Amino acid sequence: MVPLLYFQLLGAALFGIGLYGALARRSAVLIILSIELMLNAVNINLIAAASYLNGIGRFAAFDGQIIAIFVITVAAAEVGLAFAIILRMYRNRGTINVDEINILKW
Amino acid sequence: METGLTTNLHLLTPEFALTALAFLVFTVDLFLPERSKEWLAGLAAASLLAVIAVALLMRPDQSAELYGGLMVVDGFGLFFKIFFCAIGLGIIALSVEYGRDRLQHRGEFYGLLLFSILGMNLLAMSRELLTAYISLELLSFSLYVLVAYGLREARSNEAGIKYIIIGVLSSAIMLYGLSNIYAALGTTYFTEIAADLAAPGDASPVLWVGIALLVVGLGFKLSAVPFHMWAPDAYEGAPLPVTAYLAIGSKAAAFALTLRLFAEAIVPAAARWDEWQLVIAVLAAITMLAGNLVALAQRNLKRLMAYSSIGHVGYALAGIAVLGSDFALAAKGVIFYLVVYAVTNLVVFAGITAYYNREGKDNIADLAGMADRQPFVAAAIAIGLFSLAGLPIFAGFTAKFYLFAAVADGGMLWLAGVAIFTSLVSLYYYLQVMRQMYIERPAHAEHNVAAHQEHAEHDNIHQHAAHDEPDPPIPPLQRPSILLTATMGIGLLVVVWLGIYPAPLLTLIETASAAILPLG
Amino acid sequence: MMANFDQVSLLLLVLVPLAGAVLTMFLPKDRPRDAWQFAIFVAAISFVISVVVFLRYDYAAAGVQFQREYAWIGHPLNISLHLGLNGIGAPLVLLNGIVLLGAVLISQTITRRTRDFFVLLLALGAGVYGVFIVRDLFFLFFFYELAVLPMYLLIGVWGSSTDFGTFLRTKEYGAMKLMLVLVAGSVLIWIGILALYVASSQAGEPTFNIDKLAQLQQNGAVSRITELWVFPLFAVGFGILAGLWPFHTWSPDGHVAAPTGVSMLHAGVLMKLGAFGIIQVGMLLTPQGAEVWMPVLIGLGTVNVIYGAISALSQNDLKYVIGYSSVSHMGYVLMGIATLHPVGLAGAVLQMFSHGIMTALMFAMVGAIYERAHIRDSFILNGLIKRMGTTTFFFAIAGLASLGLPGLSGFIAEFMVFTGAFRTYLPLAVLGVIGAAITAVYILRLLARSFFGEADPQWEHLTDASPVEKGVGGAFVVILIAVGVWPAPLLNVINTGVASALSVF
Amino acid sequence: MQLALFIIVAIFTIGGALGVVATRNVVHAALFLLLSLLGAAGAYLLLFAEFLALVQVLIYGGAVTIVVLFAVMLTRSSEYPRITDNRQWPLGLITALVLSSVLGAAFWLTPADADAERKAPVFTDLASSLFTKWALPFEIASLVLLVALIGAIIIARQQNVVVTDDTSPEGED
Amino acid sequence: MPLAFLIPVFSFAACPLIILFQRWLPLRGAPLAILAIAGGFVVWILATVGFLAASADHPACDVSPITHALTCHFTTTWFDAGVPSEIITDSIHLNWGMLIDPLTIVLLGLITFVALGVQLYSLEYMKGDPRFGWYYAWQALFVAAMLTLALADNFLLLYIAWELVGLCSYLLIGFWFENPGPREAAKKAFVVTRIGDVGLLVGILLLWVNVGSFSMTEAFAAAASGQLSDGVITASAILLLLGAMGKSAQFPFHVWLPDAMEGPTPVSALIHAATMVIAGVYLVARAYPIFAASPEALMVVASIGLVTALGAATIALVSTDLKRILAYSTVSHLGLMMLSLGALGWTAAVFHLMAHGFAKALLFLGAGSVMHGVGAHGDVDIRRVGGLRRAMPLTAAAFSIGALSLGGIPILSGFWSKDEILLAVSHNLPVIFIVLTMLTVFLSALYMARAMFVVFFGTQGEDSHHAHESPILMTGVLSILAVLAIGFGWIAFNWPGAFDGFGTFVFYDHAEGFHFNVVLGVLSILLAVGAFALAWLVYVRRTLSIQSWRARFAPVLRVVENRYYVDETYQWVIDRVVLTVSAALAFFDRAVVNDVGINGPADVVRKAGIALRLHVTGHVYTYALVVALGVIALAIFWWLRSV
Repeated sequence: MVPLLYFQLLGAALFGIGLYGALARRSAVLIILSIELMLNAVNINLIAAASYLNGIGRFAAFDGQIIAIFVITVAAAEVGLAFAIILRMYRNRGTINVDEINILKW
Repeated sequence: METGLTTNLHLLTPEFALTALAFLVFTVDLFLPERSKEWLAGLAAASLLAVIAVALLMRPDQSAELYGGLMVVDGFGLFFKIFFCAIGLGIIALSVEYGRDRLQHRGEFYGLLLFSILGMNLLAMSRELLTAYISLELLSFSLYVLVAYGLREARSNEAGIKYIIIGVLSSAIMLYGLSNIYAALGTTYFTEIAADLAAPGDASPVLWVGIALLVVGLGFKLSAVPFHMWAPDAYEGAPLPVTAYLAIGSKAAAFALTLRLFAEAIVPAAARWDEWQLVIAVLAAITMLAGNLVALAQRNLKRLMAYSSIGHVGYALAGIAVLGSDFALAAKGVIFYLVVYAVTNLVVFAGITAYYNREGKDNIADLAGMADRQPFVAAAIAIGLFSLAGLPIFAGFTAKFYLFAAVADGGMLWLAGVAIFTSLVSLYYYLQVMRQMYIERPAHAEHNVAAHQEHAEHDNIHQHAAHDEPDPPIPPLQRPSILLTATMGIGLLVVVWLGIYPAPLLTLIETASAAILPLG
Repeated sequence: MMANFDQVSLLLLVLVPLAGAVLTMFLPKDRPRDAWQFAIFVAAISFVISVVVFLRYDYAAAGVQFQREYAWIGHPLNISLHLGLNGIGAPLVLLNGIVLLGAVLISQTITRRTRDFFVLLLALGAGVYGVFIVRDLFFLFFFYELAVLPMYLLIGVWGSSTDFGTFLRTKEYGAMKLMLVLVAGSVLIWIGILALYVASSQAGEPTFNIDKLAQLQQNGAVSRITELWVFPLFAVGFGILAGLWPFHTWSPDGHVAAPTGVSMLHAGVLMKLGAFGIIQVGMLLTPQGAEVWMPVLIGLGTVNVIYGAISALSQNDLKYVIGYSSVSHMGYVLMGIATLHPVGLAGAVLQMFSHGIMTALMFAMVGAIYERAHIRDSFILNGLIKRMGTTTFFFAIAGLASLGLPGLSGFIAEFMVFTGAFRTYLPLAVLGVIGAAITAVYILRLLARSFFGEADPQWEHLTDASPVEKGVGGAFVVILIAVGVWPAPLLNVINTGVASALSVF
Repeated sequence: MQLALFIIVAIFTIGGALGVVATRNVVHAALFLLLSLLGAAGAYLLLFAEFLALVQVLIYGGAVTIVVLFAVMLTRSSEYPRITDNRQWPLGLITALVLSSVLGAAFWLTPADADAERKAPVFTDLASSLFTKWALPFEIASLVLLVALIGAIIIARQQNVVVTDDTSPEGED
Repeated sequence: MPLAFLIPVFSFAACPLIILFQRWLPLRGAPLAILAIAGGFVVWILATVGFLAASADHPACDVSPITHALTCHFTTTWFDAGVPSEIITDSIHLNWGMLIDPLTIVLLGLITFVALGVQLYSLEYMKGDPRFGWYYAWQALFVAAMLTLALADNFLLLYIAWELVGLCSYLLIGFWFENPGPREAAKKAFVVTRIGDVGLLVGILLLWVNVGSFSMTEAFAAAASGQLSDGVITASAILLLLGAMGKSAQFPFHVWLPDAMEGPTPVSALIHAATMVIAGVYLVARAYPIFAASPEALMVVASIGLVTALGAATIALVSTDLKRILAYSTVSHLGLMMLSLGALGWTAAVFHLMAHGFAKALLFLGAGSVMHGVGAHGDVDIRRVGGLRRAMPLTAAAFSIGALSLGGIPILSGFWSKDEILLAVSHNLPVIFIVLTMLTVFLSALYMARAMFVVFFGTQGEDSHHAHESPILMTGVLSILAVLAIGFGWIAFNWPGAFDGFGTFVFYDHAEGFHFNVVLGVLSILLAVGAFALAWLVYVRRTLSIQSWRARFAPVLRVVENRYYVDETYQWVIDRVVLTVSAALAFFDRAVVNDVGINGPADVVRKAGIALRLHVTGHVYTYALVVALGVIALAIFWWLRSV
């Protein structure tokens, strides 16, 4: 019997790892990938709650799963748009290293 | 749940219309030759006017739920709808000349603008977290694109990258918060959240953390410190009209969401649970402080305006912090402040755009001698800045006074004190801009002055009065475009009018805030 | 007809210069003389109104007169444009009418961006009128800030920098400092106002109305603790504008950098706003705090007197001498206020009036000299009386008034301040009298050094005051003497104001 | 049994994620991401959310990973193996650890609901919920996708651009 | 008698009229001033007649319970300051008022008479001066203020007039302001007297605090009735004395008076000999009820008077400038008056005030005549003129009468008044006082004799070859004054049937008839005559040489010739202390109060901004990190607060 907590902890861990990636990586692409991990953590959280708690209290109709669908959609769109901008950056400046993307500062 | 799905969809007419018109813009764009793209601006403006017209026909004193409570059409939403559309009109006015000279894909530009306004409108009506989130994303996505719209400019690309990375990160955090709230309560409806919060019983840590994460997401959108760091970069890098849009529109939309979220989800539980007030107050305080202090050290005008807007966000947040005590007063204060802030900033940005269109420069030092070269624009910027600094007879003074009185009345006099002090700080950097425009002379006029000073050198003490100096010839700039002049002119009238007689607007705001007045 | 006029007179007092400022904006840009003449027209109207208002103020009836209330923002802030004039405001309204007209006339020498100059100057005048005639804290603050607002540009654009050899005091610095320090003062005021509003709100009658707040205070709605910390906010906040030590340094630098007309108006009238605020807001609304803090205030006032006078002693620049002398003289005003004594307070108000005229006259005359000699160093200027006899005469009269010569207005005022202070804080009063003696030293030194004596050939080209300057100077001299000889008309009005101001204690 | 499956899924998910944030090679990172996403899909299956698992595999595993790989190739970032971590990675590590501990602790400390047991949704219910109750967000989401699409096209479209690298005139002060 | 207020009003009116219309008036308006003062003189006569005829049943008059002299009082409201509130009851009600008593009467007479003479005299003396009109304007203003001073019935009015005469003194000393001498002297006069005035004002206010009124009579009544504590009485007396010392050039405030001789000589005669400088003595005399209530204060008055009298006499003896000799002589005699007041010799002091006033005016005008005659406009070095009696017989005669009178030669007025003083001193003060007073009397006669003999007798001086007698207007004035210098003293006697003597008219507390102490009288006659004889031997006959004396006392002489270094001390204090402090304070103001106190916080804020902006590093991962930290902070804070 796997309790809900395990899934939630899995989500939290995934979120943390994603966050680490977002904080530590140098490549803009990898940062975006890391954030995708965080979004996955959200999904796990949502789906787990929906699955375990449906019918209890206000939980109804597996809304969590529906929300997860939206999250996935938006995440995909985000990836697409982010990569478009990164690509433009690469064409203009020849780099996607966020260390070098710092004309704008202070 | 399914009842009422189709019964009152007509209430969403403005949104449907806006969607359709946005598509129309995209479509027309395909057929218009490059030199005629300005028509799209007209089309977009006409769309916004139409939406305003439709919205004006609707009853602000009634409230109707749509889609089983995902959305509500009420006075608050209507007010903000009109407000956002008006902002959109202003931004279009700012964009026409700038876009013609400096942007590609103007058709899509206006289309995206309309979509983002649609997102804002929906945001103001949302009553449920997911809907709010998706609306917010509609706005954000448009903004990501618009910020990066200066395709050939390295600064614009960089702004886009930073904006989207931090934006996506924040949305991930916000979604996690949403998931936590869902996991704790099983619902994402504002009113149900409020009901659960107010209900007696042990609070679960998951919920608190969830709400905290949600606030972080809002904080990003509001650019509240410490979630503000993208803002200066995005403002500086973005094309000028987009900067203005970020400063005005995106902030206003985020506050609309914040107001409704707090009003409907959190304030009703304030009696049982009020520590959020302190959290928001602290956020507000550090936002004002950081924004205004860092602004002191800026040399780029757009960046300065970014930090300045962060400071202003701090003031408005202070109003949010006291929503729990006298809701009507605080909400009115915040909304009034937002309107005034928007109008004033529009004037300032119109001025900056007018100058940029001619000179192509946006550093503060580049404004030197502006008062001689574009007197009206300089005056408009000056009045705008005075208003932002909170000096009478301009709207900024009245709005700040109203808001800070509300903050003080809400039991946070210390916060009002910090706000007032940081207003003083802000005056310093606004005056620096003023100094460049009115007192300093442009670099190429400098040698005349230097020669004059040398001439006076033989006295052991000499004073060089302004009136002694022969005016070095400074070529006046070509007049700003009519659209910009009109924007500034109308904006200034509003700024002065609101500064002298804000009562009518306050009546409107009264209606808007009454719609979200928590009953509890 | 006059009764009807009374209904609107106060409103007109603000609206006339404000409308004048707006209309001036639409004058043609390239005709500076038109702008000047129009500004004279506006200032003259407002002067006439101020005289009429002063004369129509019925001191026998006392209290707040010509009251009108225009609703502005409703519940819960309950702000209304509540106009009303009391015995303290009335002479100051008159003062502003006089000095504004004088300043506009003197500003004939402004040739650069003349139109903009008068727009700002008239706006400044409107703000000052406003402060003196409103009975609502919001609007008091509104007009207070309005009066500060134009200063930056007025000094920055039309001012002058001073080179001390070892360091430079630029007009930009002067303007910025003046603006920031004054607004820093208004930060404190603002907080104080909000604190009072909160108190009234907690008492169930949220209001910004001064009279209602005073009533609430009398009913005990404001706690003693609140008053204890709010009064210093008002005292320092308004005090900054009144040149309170150690926040006075904006005053010499600012006044020196400012163009003549602005110096006149600012030193002559604006500094009085601060003192007026302390009386009208600080003392009236937080009397318990005032009573506790007054020893400190009178101490600082005394420091002002002595410190300003001694600092003036070693200044070489004519305008700096006047600047520090203003600091010193405003010290008397602060002392008089802090006595909380009818005579001392009346003396303070009279000193405001007297100092306003006197310092405006001095700035006008120094401006006339600077206009011609392009220098203000008292070591380089000499024998001015030869070429600029009338200017010297007027300056000397103003100087004598400032050193407290009987027969001129300054004496009566200082004397009354001393009287009040003797009753309450005797040792400090003695110091104040000594300060007056020091004033004599620097004024006489200045007169001897720069005005009397044999003129250098380099000053052969100087010409005496223009007819306009003579007219303004002569009028001011007449006022100085008239008030000095027969102060009763002013004092009758002031006494009633002072009596009501002290009735809360 | 369930637990074992969960552990496997967790190892996939976490391991993949660690791979994404640890590898020096961008292409590898993309593949690790795929691994992690598939692990997550496995977790969805364990939660009886088959539809979500499907969506996850199709959209993420397919579309997103492919987009990533395109991006990697177009930006030739695979040629930069040195692109690994920036200087603040230790701080990032601590921060991430603390944050996930806080999140985890919040779950840990929240009392579990005794009735909690996994339930499987009925597909049709899910669908009808999506298109009735959630119709509005659905419509808005479509607009979001549209905006992303248009934006991506505008921004990424190849042009003969002259880059004005107007390096910030801010100066190095 | 109520018309007495007209006495100053004429002159007050004349001043602005002359200033404004001098360009169009004949003689630049001088006749206006003279007419005004002549009018004042006429009114004075009328008022005096009225006063002499009045008695205690006159509605405005009463016999003062303190001075026991007939005192008349006329007031009108000037202004009110402050309205009493319920808690604080005091306010001030100010009057323009006249207090007419014998002291006022005689003083008004002196002022109007001498002023009239001086103004007539000035017609000639100042002829051709480019600022002739201004001269008369200031003269008129001065006279008006001086008369007001004498008439004032309250301290405030007195103070006002007091300051105004100071102003006129300033203007008239510095009349030739082109030259540095007059300019500096004027400034010095104003500033030094102003220092004394601080004391005066403080004293007045101190009285007000304790009496509650500025009225003199009320103050006196309070002092006499013991309503005031001794401390207050002494303090206010000393403070009033400070003012008196400044005006009457008492040590250590005497330094301005000799310098004031830079002004036109008629000014010296009027202001710095006969009228303004006696204001201090007048003040002490007027406020005598206060002084009388405090023996300590009286002792101080006497001591100051004595020190001044003796010191100034010694300096006068060694000065070489004619006007300076006269100036120090004035200082010395003012000291004698003070001494007399301190010795309860009130009548003697007033009497000497009058006698000295006429005589000294005469001497100054005589000196002016000399200067006019030899064509000097600044200093007259007595070593360079001499034997003028042939060229200027009338002047010589007049001057000699004045000198003899002040020197204390019997039957001339100075003798009688001085004698009264000696009497008072010997009666009421320790013996050292009378000894030193005698010495002063001797010195006084000696320097007068020296000046008289050197200038008019003896050998022809190098500057006096072209000397000529002054015009009739000047000599006429001299003659009239000379008559007074001779005869004024005689009013001290008891003239049976006509007049009971000065002491029965002008007195404090009790009338006293004429009395004469034979011992003192003989002693003073011997001293005076001896002094004149000595001077005659030394300066005219030259049978006695003073060279050996000069050599023997060279160090002392140097000290005296340098006027005891008082001026140097002042100069040092001003240069080294005041100006240094002032410069230091100005620097402190700029560098500390402004640059640190005001700029400092602003700089801190600005620097904070500059430092803070570095947090926006430009690296997106920093932004993300800060967001994450914010998340943690917010989450933990929120959580902890909620538990």
